[in-house]
Amino acid sequence: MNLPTIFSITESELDLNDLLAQITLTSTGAAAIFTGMVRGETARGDAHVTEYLEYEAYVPMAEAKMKQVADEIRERWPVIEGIAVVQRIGKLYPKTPTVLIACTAAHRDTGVFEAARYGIDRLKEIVPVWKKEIGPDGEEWVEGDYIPKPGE
Amino acid sequence: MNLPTIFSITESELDLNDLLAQITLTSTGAAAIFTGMVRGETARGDAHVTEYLEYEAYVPMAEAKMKQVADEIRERWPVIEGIAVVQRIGKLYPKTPTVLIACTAAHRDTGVFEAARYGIDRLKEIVPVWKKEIGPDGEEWVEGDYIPKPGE
Amino acid sequence: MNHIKLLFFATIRDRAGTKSLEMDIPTDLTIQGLKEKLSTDYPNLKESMKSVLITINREYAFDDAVVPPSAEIALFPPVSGG
Amino acid sequence: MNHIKLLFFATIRDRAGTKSLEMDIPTDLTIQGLKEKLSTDYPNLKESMKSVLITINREYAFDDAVVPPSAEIALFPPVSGG
Repeated sequence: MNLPTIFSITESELDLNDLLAQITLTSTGAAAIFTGMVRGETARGDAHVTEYLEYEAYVPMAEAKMKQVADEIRERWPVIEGIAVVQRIGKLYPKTPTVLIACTAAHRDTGVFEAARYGIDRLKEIVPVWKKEIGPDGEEWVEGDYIPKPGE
Repeated sequence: MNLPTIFSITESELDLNDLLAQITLTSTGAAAIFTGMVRGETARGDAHVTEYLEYEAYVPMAEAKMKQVADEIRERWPVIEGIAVVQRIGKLYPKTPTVLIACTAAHRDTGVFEAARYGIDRLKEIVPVWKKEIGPDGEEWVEGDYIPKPGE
Repeated sequence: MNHIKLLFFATIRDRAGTKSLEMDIPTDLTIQGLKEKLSTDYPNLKESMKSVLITINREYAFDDAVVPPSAEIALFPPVSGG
Repeated sequence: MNHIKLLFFATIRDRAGTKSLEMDIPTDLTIQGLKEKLSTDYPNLKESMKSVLITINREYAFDDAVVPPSAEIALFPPVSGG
């Protein structure tokens, strides 16, 4: 069976309808989709206001690592049918979806939610994408904290 | 704060982009979205093929119970910002999204996935919607099995 | 007597052969009593009354509830949406 | 000598003042050795070398890995996408 796997870095708007359709098979009955968006106001930690974020990626490696995230999902949840992992880059304003992880399966109770959750957690660990936050007080790179282990 | 809550029975196509935008606030950084779709081929249980499903709803009560599902989500996960609960009815063919539950929050790790999962489970228990399955061997109502308790 | 409206959905509607009907019932009739009355008046519905869900004014109702005046009563099988 | 390509991203690029450069390195140079060489040749990068992530041909690499011929080496801080 040919299971659809989408992984891409894009500068275009994320189209959830289109991405979902691309990972829906005749046997699909459920999809769990995660999207992240630019927060204009953050309350947790140092409360602050964001004017926009500027995303950049090491594109060929990022796409390869997104493929790896999809492969890891399939290994852990073999019932998953379609997977989409898409990161938007460039200058992105509050309320804009920036990243999408979607997983489909025949039923909702065999791991589809857990798979999507795993996907976004993993993307934020190993996919080489960075964002700089531009606010009223200047600009600052957002700091990640995960150090990949050998083989990751 | 005015938190957006969408609950509706519709005969129109589900537009995920539009629904997500409607429940995204300036403080929103994460969304978990569940969609169910018509399966054309089912392997679990009695394996069978579906030509289409015909959905009907007791519309005013269904919308009130969808609102109740949203209220229950907010009670359990007070960090949830926006909620959308939408059920499409009518004649729906394989691969078509039929139902959507979406929850937004500032961050992805405070219950947004669990809230969406709770929402779809609850919808399938108490929201008065039924579906008839039309296949090569005729038509049959899909049987639910949940008996609501007093006060539900 | 109370005048009430009955709505039928899914399998129950198929058996009733109609989406809705109106009827007059005694003022103290319970849901249990209503089920018995329907079983008698509409023999096709008798079997369905064992597992039917019933709502009074769009809230789930149970056997000992008394049907209020002008109630909107719905009868349907366990839900199967999604 | 090996000819390699270096790519810098995010904070590391800001400090390097360039997105990429090419250089010749000894054939047995390790990632650890490369970091030391960069700290010496580009003093601006010295501080960054403590917490930098390094990849060889798009796979994460560690201090004792030897840099292969014609490698594409990238240097960047921990990722922060999403």
